[in-house]
Amino acid sequence: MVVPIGDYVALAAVIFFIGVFGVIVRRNPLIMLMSIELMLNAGNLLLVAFARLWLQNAGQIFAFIVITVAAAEAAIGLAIIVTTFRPERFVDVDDVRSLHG
Amino acid sequence: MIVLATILLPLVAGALLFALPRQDRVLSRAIGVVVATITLVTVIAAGTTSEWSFRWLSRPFDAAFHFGATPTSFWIALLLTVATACAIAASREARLRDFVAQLLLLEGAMLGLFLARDLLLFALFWDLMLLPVFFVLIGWGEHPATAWRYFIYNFAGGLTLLLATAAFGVIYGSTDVIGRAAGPLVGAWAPWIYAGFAFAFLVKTPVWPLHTWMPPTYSGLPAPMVAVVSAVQSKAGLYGFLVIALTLLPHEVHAYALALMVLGAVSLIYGAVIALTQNDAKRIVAYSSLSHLGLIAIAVGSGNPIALRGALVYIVAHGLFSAALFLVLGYVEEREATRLLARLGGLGWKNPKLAGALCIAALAALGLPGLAGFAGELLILIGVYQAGYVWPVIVALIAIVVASAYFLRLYQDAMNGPEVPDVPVRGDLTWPEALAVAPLLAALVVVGVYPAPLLHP
Amino acid sequence: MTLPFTSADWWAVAPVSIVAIAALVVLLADILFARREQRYASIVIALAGLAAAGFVAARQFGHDYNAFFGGFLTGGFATVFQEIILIAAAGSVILYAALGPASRIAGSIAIMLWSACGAMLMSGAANLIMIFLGLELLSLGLYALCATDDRKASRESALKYLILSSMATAFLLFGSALLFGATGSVELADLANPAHVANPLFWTGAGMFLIGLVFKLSLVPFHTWTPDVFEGAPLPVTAFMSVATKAATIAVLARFIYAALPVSVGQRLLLPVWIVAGVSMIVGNVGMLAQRDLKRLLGYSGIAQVGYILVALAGGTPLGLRYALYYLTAYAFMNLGAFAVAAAISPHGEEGADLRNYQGLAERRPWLAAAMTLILLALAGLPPTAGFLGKILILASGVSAGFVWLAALLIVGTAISLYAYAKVVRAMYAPAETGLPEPRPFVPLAWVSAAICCAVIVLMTFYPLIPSNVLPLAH
Amino acid sequence: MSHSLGVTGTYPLVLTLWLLPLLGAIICWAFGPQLRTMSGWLASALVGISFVLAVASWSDATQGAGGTLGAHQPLASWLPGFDFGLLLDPLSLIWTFIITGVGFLIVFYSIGYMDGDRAFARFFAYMSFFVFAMLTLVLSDNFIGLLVGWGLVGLASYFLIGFWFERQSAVAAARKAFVINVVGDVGMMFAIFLIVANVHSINFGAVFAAAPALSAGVLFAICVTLFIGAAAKSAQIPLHTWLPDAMEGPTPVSALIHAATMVTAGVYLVARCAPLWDHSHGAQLLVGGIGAATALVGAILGTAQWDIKRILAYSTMSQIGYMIMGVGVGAYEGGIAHFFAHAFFKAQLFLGAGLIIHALADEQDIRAMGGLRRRMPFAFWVMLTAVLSICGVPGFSGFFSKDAVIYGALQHGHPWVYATDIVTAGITAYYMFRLLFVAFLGEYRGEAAQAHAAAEPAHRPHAPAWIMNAPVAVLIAPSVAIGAVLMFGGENSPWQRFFAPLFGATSSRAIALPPVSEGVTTLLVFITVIIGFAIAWQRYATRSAQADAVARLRRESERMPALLTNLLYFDWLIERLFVRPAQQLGALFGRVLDPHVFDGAVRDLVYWARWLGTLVRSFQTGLVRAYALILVAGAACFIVYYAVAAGVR
Repeated sequence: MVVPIGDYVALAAVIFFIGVFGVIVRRNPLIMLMSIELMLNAGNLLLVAFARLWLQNAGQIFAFIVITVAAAEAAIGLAIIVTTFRPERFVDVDDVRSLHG
Repeated sequence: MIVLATILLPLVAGALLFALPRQDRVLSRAIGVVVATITLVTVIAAGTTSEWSFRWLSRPFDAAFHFGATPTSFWIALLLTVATACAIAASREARLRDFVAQLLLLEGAMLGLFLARDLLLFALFWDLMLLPVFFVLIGWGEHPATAWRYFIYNFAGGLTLLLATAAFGVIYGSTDVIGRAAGPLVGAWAPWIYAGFAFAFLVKTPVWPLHTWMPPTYSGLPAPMVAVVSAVQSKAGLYGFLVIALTLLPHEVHAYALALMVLGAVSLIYGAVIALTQNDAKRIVAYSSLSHLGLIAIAVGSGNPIALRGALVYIVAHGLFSAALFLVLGYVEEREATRLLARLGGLGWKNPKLAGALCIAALAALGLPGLAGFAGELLILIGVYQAGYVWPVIVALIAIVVASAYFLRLYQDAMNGPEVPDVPVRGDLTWPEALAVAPLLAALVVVGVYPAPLLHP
Repeated sequence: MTLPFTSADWWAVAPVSIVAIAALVVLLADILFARREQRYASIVIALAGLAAAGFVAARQFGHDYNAFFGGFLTGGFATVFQEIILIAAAGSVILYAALGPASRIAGSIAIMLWSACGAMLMSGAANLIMIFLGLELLSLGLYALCATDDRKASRESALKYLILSSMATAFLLFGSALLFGATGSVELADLANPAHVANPLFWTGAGMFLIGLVFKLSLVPFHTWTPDVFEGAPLPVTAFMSVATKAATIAVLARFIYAALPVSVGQRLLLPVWIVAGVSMIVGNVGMLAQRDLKRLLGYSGIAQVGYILVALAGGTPLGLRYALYYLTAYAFMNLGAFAVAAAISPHGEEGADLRNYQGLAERRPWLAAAMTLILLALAGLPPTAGFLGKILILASGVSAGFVWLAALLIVGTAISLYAYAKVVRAMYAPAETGLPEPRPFVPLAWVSAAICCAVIVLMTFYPLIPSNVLPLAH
Repeated sequence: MSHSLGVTGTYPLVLTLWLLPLLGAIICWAFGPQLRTMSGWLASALVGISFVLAVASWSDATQGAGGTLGAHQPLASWLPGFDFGLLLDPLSLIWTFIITGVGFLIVFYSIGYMDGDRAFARFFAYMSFFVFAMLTLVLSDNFIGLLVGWGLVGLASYFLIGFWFERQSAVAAARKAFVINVVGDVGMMFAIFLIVANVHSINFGAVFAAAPALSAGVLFAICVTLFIGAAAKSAQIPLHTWLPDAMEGPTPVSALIHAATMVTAGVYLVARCAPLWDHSHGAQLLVGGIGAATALVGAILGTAQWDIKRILAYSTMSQIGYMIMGVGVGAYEGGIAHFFAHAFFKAQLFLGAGLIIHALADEQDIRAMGGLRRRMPFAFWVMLTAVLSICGVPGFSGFFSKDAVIYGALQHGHPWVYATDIVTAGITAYYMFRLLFVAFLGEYRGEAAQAHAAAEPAHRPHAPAWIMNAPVAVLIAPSVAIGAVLMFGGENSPWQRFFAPLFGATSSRAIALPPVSEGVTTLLVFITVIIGFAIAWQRYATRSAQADAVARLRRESERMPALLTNLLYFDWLIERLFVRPAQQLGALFGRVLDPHVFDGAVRDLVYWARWLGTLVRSFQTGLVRAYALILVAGAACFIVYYAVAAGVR
């Protein structure tokens, strides 16, 4: 059976929203980073789905590139988080608010 | 080409003056006077014939670095150069080098403004001429808030001017239009563009109720600077009305003439009665300036040829006597360490020269027949009456009576009455000081007796 | 089949590759040289690379090159943006030298060059993949650069930038995906096909795509990261970020507006952008009031300045784009000049970023004060600076395009900004306070670059460098 | 080509006599310290020369007839229709005689009077300047030139009233005089606007030629506004209040400016503009009425004064009332004649008073005088002749001129004016003789002042007496005899014939056949004068009155009705109606409106900008999650818009 494209869009949207939600509500930077990955993957899902729909491999290429980039981003992100929270024992983004106003 | 030199000379000289050693007061003043005098000569040499033009923009509208005096701006430029020379000669401020430099920069910027034949160039110099005053208010002013008032009001005006100029250029296709027989701008946007210009001009003049920056500025600035500012910078707006608005937006000027005249009339009487009750001598002159320039606004509103010619005479006259008044009051303050009428008095006995100078200036200001102020007032009012407006004439006449009262008060409270013991009386005017105001006073008499050259542009 | 890659493709990406290679050389040189020479070695190499890239890019100008199957177009307006980005990079690299001694110079410079590569890719990107790639290359570099300082603030700015920017990128990606879904193509040129103006996927996709761009332009309400990141990041990084990111993103936005939108729906589709631009002109300028940190101040000012530039683009005419480029060029020099002055008065760390240290600067360093004044005048749009002429051009194109309300907002915003900038000027010309750190005697690099910036700002007023030809926008 | 009453062409003579006093003024002003006493001699010499020149130009000034009469000297032109020139015709000639002639005597007298003053030279600079200004006024051939002179004499009078400017009272008086005169100038300016708007020329000739064509309303308006100027300058009610205060100036100033010449400028103006008044009956009625009223009011106020100079000031006001009335109703020759005679006897009165004041060390209160007839007989005879003349005792100059005026009122059909004048004549006699009796008869009452003066002889170093006595002596002759010489013989007296070419024959203008003859008029006037004299005699000159003069005078001054002590409340009204309101308005604008309303509005704008800034910054909490939330919220708005916009077609 063929899953209609609408379902893919809906699913992607849901994943994307979960990601957004995660970033907003969670205070642990690691989990926030994961939520962002989730958002990106929602995009990937769409790309692949549409690539299939249009029989256009540009979508897949796009998706591969996104995955690579996301990996790099994760790497840099972790590095930053580590440097930021090296002094503290618990990691909580709400503790970093020296810059404001 | 000469006209370009005229503008660049003070600007360059002013910039170079900063390279002089700081302490060198006499030398910097001497340089300033010389430069200003040379500029005066070049202005005369350039006359209304010398022009210089260089393409600036071709899109979105034509604009050029186009300089050249119009019959009107020639006289104002002359006034400017004379006033600046006298002001520099009269400068005794602290950090004199920087002060003289600022005066020269101001002169250059204003020459650019009045000699600009391109609207965009006009707008550029409009903003430029505000900067030296702002810097002097910061560095030499009495109260920081004054600088902000001046800055906020005038640059707000400058911005509306900018927007109006841009819109004008887009609609008209070119801003290289000042002083040439270019047709008027027509269309739905014309009133808005006029509003943009008018706001800037009214703030600068100033006209009630946009005037509240002016009294603190005029009383806070050092005398030589305020002499130039009140003498010439305050004329930028009126020049704009006379040369730009009346030629490029005549229909709008005519359509809203009544509003202009009402504002002018209110300024006339409002400034006059306030001047009647002020205690600070410089503020009295400041409010009198509000009152006097309202008269020119009325002249513009009436649009009558005699009134407009009279307006030019009065522009020059007001420039001369307000410059003289502020310079002399500067001398008084320098000697008595105060400018409050309540604390001054009886200077006339020991300082006859000082008293004489203040007397002539004040008499010219209150429109004594035979001096420059009178010729301007009379012609303006004749024209306004001819144009069929009676009420502004009556308001103006009342203001003239009040003016006689407050200028006499200014003169008598400072110079007459028993000598006040507690103020330190220094000597009478020295010759250099006297020579710094003499040209202005002489010009007042000459223009008052024979204004014909200004009347036949 | 033959290999589609031709020498023309290599030539097209030559500037980008030169910069990338220069970055590698910097790292290698870092190994070779001794501690003391390292800084200057990496600086010289970087500047040489940037200069070479700039030269090549200049040679390309006026011709029509493309690479990656038309995914990367250059020779037209892309070249102008690349030049601006290269200038920004060069200026920021110089700042590294101008500032006091700091470790990890080579690494930072290399990363900055790679970010520049990303920005240059964006300015030429003609399809969604290339845009995403360039954007991420730029951003990833910047995340790292923000953290290169030892201050806590620096790390914090990195974290904030990371989280928020990646989020925005995710929006952009999701939007690109939807656009792809709506049109079946990743080429911007194909989006313009009026066939799918009715497609809600297309609209939503465009919307989310624009969110990503508007975030990078830090327009309200996507501006919240800007002040914090600008303040926290090291001074050279802020300088680079403030120019390169804006330039690259405006390039993408311009291409999107001019090449990728069906004419019929163009204005309706962009209305939110103009609105946020208008709001930003006000918010950015009021935000500047009562700021105590130069970088933060310039962050807010940047929010407003981008708003001005968008007014020029609002016309949707090539002319407007050229005015935007003119203003962007001027803006680049204004910012770099300001940061150069800041560097010139920073003895140890970044004292130049603290506005309290500008009290009475005119007494102690009259020329630096004069330069800063001129730059602030330019930012405020006062003569005799390119800021003035740029404002006029922007106003003209905005008015001629019928966006009078934007022009009016611009005027109001400028009025407010005047007050904010003038307060800095007044501080510099007010009598000095005691106990302020004595600015450094003479910092050749900083003084020179500040002088150059001022000279350019003034000269551009009288000889407007408005790029003549900015096409082609799309393949 | 410039229109004028005079024949066109140049006439350097008038130019010279006009400019000589200016030259004197400039020299005395610039080189006063060097010249010292010489400045006085120089100034009087130059004024004297102008007088000689004026006499020399007699024939040229009176030549010609009708439209082109007198000599003319064009000066300059501002604009078409704004041509300036000098005109010397019979009218201006008469004034020039008085200005330069009497002026010369008074300036000469001043050399003695001002001797030793710390600003001796400045005084003569001002005096010469006044003569120049007054000549400008009477010699101009156009309204603007007239106005210039009008303003300049006001300035000169301002300087001289406030000459001793360490005295606050003098300063205040000077300011009051100037401001009230500016009110007059402003009135004349308005007249000029009307004239230019209707005639497009400022030139007398052109304007008068066009007068008949003007509508009655315009003509009346022109006359009224012109007369505002005349009233201010000539101290006609209600603009007279400055004149008594003006007595703060040195006595020669009062003699020259505030008696002989300047204050009669109004008379000159009306006479000069005769063609306008001839065509506006309303204006004649108004001016005649105000003139008569002024005459009466001045006389009444004169009866209540004790300061010798203020008495003379009010008498001046009253006499000018006569003149204004005369020229107003159309009896031009009469009005001018009275001006002519008045110039002599009033100058004589003031200079006589000057002799007394000078001798009594600045004592001006007649209550502190008395018995001066024996102490200063010369002064007594001077005053006596002048008083007889001013009262119009038959045979004296005042008799002829005053009768001409009074009868003229009747001739031109103003019986009420006529009646008022006759009453006034009586009152005049009363207060003038009152002055004479109180000051000169009885015993001397001013020992204190006398002692004070004697105590310090250096207090006022006396000049050689002849410098002051000679001019006064010279004046006696004309003030006694000039009337008999010139004005005797009604229609064909030399006076009438002199002015005939200018105004035409009197009879031709007389509109009503007088019910009573001139002889009856003379009789009536004489009777009232006798009555006035009798009352004065009864109150001040009788033995009983002399006995306890001090007590009587004190009682009188205590019982003086408030109406008189407050000078009929003119000053009070002006203060309440104009001065105070203007000051209160200024205070309101300057202290409330300006700082709090107009400036406040702008300050509020700045405040709101700052407030907006704090609002914006309050969103910068520094919490990354908050930022993310804001971002998402914005994104939501975007997406909603696009979702909706996608639907909209």
